[in-house]
Amino acid sequence: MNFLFLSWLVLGLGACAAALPWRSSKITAILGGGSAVLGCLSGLIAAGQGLIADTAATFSLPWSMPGGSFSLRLDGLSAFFLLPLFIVGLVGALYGTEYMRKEKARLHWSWYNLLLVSMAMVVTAANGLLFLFAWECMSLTSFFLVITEYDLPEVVAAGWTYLLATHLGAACLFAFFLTAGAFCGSLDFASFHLLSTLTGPVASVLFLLLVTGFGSKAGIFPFHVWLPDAHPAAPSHVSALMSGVMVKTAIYGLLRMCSFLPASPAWWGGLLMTIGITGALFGIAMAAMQRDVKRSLAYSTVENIGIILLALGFWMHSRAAGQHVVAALALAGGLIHLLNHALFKSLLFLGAGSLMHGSGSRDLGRMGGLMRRMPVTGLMIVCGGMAICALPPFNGLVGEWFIYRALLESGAALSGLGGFFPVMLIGFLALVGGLALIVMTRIIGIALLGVPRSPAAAQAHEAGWPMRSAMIALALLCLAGGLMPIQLLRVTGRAAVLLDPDSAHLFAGQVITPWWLGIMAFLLIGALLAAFSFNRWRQGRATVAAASTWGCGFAFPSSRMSYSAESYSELAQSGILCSCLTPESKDGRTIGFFPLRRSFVFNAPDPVLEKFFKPLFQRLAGYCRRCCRLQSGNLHIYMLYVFSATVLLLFWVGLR
Amino acid sequence: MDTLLHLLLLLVILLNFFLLGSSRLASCIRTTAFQGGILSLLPLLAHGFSGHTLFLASVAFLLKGIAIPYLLFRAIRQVHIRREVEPLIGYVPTLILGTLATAGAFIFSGRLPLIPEHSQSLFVPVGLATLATGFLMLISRRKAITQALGYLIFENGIFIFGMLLTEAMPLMVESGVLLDLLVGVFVMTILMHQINREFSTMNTDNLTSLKE
Amino acid sequence: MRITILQLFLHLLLLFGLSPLLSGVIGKTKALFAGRVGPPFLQLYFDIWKLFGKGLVISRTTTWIFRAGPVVGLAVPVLAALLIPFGPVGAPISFSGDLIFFVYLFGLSRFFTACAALDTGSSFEGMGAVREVTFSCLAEPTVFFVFIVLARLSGSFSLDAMFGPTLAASWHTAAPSLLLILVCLFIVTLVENCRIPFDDPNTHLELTMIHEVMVLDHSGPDLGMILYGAAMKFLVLGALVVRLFLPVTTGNIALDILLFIGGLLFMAVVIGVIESVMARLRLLRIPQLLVGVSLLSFFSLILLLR
Amino acid sequence: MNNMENNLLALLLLLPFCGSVLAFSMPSDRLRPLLLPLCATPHLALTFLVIQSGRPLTTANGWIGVDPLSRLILPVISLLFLGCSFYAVGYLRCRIAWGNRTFVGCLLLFLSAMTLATISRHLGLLWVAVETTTVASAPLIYYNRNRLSMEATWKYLLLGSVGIALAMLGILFIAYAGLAGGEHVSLQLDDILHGAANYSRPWLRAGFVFLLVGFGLKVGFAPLHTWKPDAYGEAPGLVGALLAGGLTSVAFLALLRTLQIMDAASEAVMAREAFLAMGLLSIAFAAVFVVRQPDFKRMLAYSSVEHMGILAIGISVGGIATFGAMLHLINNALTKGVLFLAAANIHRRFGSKKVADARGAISLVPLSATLFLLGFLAITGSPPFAPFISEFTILQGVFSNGHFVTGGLFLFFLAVIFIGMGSTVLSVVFGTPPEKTGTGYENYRDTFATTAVPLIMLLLIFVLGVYLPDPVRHICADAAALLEVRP
Repeated sequence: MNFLFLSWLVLGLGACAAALPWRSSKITAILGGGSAVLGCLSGLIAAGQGLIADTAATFSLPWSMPGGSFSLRLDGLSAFFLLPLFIVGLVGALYGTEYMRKEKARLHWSWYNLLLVSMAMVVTAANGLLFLFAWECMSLTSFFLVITEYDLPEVVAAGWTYLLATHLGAACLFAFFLTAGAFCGSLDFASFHLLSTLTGPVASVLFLLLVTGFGSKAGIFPFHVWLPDAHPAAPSHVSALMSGVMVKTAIYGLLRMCSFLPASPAWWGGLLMTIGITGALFGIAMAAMQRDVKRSLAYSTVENIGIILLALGFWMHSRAAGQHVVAALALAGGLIHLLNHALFKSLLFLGAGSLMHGSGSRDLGRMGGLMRRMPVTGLMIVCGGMAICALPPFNGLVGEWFIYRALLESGAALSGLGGFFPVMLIGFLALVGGLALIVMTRIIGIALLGVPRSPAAAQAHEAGWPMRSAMIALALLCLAGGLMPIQLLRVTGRAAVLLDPDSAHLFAGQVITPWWLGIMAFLLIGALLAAFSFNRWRQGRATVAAASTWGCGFAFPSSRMSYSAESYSELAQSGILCSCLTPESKDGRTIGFFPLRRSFVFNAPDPVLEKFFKPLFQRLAGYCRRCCRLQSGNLHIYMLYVFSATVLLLFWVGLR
Repeated sequence: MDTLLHLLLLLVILLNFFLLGSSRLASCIRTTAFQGGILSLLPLLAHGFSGHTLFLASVAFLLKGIAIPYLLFRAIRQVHIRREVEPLIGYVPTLILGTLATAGAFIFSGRLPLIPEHSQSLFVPVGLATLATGFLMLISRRKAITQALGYLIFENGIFIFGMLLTEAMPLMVESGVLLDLLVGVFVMTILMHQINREFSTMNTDNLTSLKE
Repeated sequence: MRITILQLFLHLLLLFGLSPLLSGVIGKTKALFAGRVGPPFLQLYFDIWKLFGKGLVISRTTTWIFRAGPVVGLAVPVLAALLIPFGPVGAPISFSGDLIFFVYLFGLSRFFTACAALDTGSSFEGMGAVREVTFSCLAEPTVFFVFIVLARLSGSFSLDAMFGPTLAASWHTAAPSLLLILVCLFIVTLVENCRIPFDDPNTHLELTMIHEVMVLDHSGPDLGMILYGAAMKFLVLGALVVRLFLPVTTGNIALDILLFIGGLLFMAVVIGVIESVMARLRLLRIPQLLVGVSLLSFFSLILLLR
Repeated sequence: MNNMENNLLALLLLLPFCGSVLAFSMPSDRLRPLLLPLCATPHLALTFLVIQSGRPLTTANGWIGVDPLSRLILPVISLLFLGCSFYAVGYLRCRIAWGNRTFVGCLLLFLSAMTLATISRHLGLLWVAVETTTVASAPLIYYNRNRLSMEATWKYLLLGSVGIALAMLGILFIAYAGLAGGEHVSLQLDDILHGAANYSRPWLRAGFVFLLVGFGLKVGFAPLHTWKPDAYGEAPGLVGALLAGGLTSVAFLALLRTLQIMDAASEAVMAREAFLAMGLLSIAFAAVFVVRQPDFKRMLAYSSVEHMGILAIGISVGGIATFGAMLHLINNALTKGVLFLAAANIHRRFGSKKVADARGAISLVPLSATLFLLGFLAITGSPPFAPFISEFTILQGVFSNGHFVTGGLFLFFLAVIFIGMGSTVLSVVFGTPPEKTGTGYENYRDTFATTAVPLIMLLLIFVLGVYLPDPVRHICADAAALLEVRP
């Protein structure tokens, strides 16, 4: 526990030091980034201790706030969530020292360090007021990070939607903690076990408050509208931290609070599953249609959160139905996917950031052929792509493997129409896996491979050593996760045991061990090496000649002839996806014999935001403005208000 | 003594109705001054001649009878308008509302239990009636001066009501009330002067630009 | 681990030896139908051998991914073959949940082939990559539904047990749904291996191709490895279809293997017949057909669940 | 009470009064603003001296006295006035052409009136003090001397006077209730509290209604708030801060005195229900009016209406919510100070209060824009700042007393207000600055004088938000104990 305080101390000092107006921004970067790296290191040690220790380390300090107490609790579940936080924080800090442009860097590092501190505090808080305090500090610091480049109007708009969504979510959390505090007498989590004695309907209302409150921060389907705007607006290592970790603190909150609520009825799990699978399908469908790389990755975060929610919902559902093996598999799958997603999504965001850093723009239409000029970044993005599509040697497959096994086991075991639901989920999950493949091959194929589409892409320069080393570290972690799935299961086991005590024996035993996955990953690498050596052996003697790509007789192939981002996903849109998701495209259809200059504009705004939330808020604002005529401006009416208020009060007092 | 008191109070109610009905500004101010004069006699009649009541009556007479009407007349002369423009809801409806308000005041004061020696006096109903009339003038009149007059009548209503409690109201607070009344009206007249200079008219219709 | 080294050797021998023969058989059947002599049975062996010896010409715009495509294309089917039983010869490796690994293994080869195609930067390869990735995305649910039905029948989640001895017994209990799955698996095999109704292997019109156009720019040993990998992939999926179609085991190992090889050749002839009878479907009809097939497999599961 | 405290209180009262007389008589416009800090600092020192002695102390005739409630509000007013006085020096220097005789004089008169109102133990005296604040603040609002500020002043004055007259009527009703109940008639708060048990019910209730409407008009509860947006919108930021932070607290103190009387007369339930109704109505009105508000100063006025509603709800629910309400009084005053002063700087830089004209303040007046943004986050209850703690405590009281519906409505309206204010604040702070307009405002820059005060206030709120020092907690606890309903 004291390593955690050490990390907070270092981060806090770093934040203050970086806030001071130093002469050269180099010092700020060193101070801020350095303190972030050191803080994360000591945080990692604390997380490690938390994972290894059997009993939870608690710390309590009387805090002068009414109803609040500065009490922390570092148990297996908190340590499990601290792990990705400090890994991604460390790597992000290293990356940020080079990525952050000079003039914007000053306050950036203080917000970054404070974000890390507040996220760590959210995960270890053991008192309702402290939890909300840290929760809102996390939202505020991330808001200030999102609007780092506040001179761009769309960045400010994204920041505003983000702040709005988190605040509405926080209102639901306020309601939850206050009701819980009212029932249990105090806001300490220790006294929240009284919640388990609640009757059905009240517990359900609390659960719904939890889902809306944490859902709006986790980017769960209907409340995800801020995510595709906010994450791309932030600097890349901050988007990595937000997508990889901050979204997971919401899942942590949901899990921690659900562990206090009474035994969940089946429909809770059902609700989470339906939201999860719709979110996954919606997220990945939208990800396939975005021109902006980071926006596409943000949508893929919505998809992965959907998958995690599907797994956790299925865990609740099958625990309520009494299938413990299936529940253990689903829980393991959910938590492992959560950890893996933190790693490979951060890798992808850092890669996208370095692409933007090198080629100067986030638009896929202006990238192309960056692999030749940025080999390391290219390789890292390919590794990240393989991990996110759950392709074998990487860690993405481990989480999905557990989820599939849970669905399969329950699909095979349930008789009658009960088995219908998990099987349908398997079908959808497979569809999502296929679409993920489309998204990643699109990003890699259009951005990295092929012919550069703009002069800036032609002169793209490779990232410096900090950015490269950050990405390499994450890629190695992903590969290690894929090759040694046992370690992943052991780490998640610590957290899962706390959430689902009666599945403890399963996590220890051999029933759900992914041992073979590791072996197959090694075998795959062996087979690849063998095939590669065979290829080199056969090619060794023959000469390698380079020529232009075979263009079926075209003499001068240009970059405009290769597939573009829109055309890549066009077949998927028309073939698979439903019409409500099709993006707006003002196509430049040529009419007449001598068409003038035509342009083709294509953008895919979020349909939920455009078709539901924006009209709703506009209409509400319209009503409010109409009611404002009460303030009509002439004094007589105001006098009438006073007079009628007096008379009304007199009558009311008279009646009582 | 009581009959004279009742007569004076009934006179006050009649003056109220006259104020509600009349449209000429000068006569309104004179009526208010006259009403102020009557009110300043009340403490002497109600509680006999003692140092306290004498001083109170003289200060009230000085302020309500002379000082404030002089200020208002000066304001009128600078603005040289004579006639109140048609009130928001017309003269007849104002009068009807005035009678309704007075009836309401009497009903309301009927429900309030009075101590034996006050049970016969009409102080409470007349006070409330004058108060309601003042409120009505504030609501319905357009000219700033008539609104100030309405505020004055409103204060008169409270002053009548204050008569019941002369021994409770120490001297200092009584004079404080009157002093504040004077300063309030004084500031109002300065403002009316500014309004007139700014808008070159005294009615408050164009004072509605501040709205949502 | 009842597998002995002999069985592993036999397994690999079948994989490496037999796979090119199938396309030879298909070629011969189509020639028979068209009334011409057609290429010899061992044509693919000669092609692959020739290609391994030839020089290499690669495009200037390509990167290491272009060279990685063929490597993955060859390694993945070999590893996939280790997971499934070839007739009586049990799978060398089998563990609970290996079907998921099997499906995502093919996802890996699809990923690299598509990226290798896009690497050349030409519009034809791009077209092929888009079609390959989109249609396979529709085929995956079908594969999973097929495996669920078999898992439900065999009670275990490893491919070896699913296609193992219990298959014969389950033909009696759930014949209709097994028949449906057989059809679905057969269609998936056609889609994955670019056979006629979905893709034309030896057409020259780039606009109509899916798999062929992706490997347009490869040459020399790379092209050889791709052709050999494609043949092995065809053998792997074919083995599943044949195992499903001929679950009978006579106890004598040699006879079973011969029966299995006969089944494979018969399947090749059937495909040859289909290719000569049908023409390639219009490109827009393929997604509809694939969705139909996945619904069919889903329906077969409902038949089972009833 | 020995005579040392006696003359301390007297000094506390006379200091600002003499200052105001001096201000009116002093000739030079340049020196006069210095009077403000010269009076404010000793006033704050005296306040701390007065509230040092823990036990409630009253003068011989019992008219002036310090009890836990005034011990809470006096330092708030004094601190706010001190901040505003330092700000005023900088402000008046850059508006030297307008002359500041009435402005400085009335400011000091305003302070003395507020002090008198806080420490008066006699209802009549309290009434006179509140009336003086109304009359003293009228010229302050009229400082800009344009048509709009004149209209705002006229409305403020008329509505204020009517309100005060109603309050006077209420006091007379309360006195007569004593008379009708057979008690010795007196307007001394202690006597009323002592004898309230057998006051006659109808008089008492009617008196409560008139007092609630009278002082409610000064506080700005919902149906009676119509003067607030005009007055705060047109007054200079400095005066807005004093009105929103100081005057509302004093008027709310008057309402708390009324509540004390009603508690003593065991009429607490009815009184608290009236407060709850007014509170909810205020938040509802504020929520409706703050959405798409084109003028950011009027938006701050509606935020003041909202926070008065929150105080009313806190008081009405009782329990820990009363403690939260007391704490919220302090936080609200300081945060309003920050917001109004920052808004004044932005208004001065852009020369207009319209959100359409005032855009992109962060690049023109960076420090004031940041203060404005952080003030907005503080006032809407975001954690590192104190209003989060007090609002959360009030909510804790509301939820633990089972008012789930009220709590739900409270949270909903708070969210709507956050949305309404947020879009205005963000477009003011982060929009794209308008191109060079001809007005002479471009040369205005953020100087130390104009931004130091709001910055210190913000730091104060931040400290209060993170750690609540014990003396503050004791003051709030004693004040809350005073209002506890004795069963």
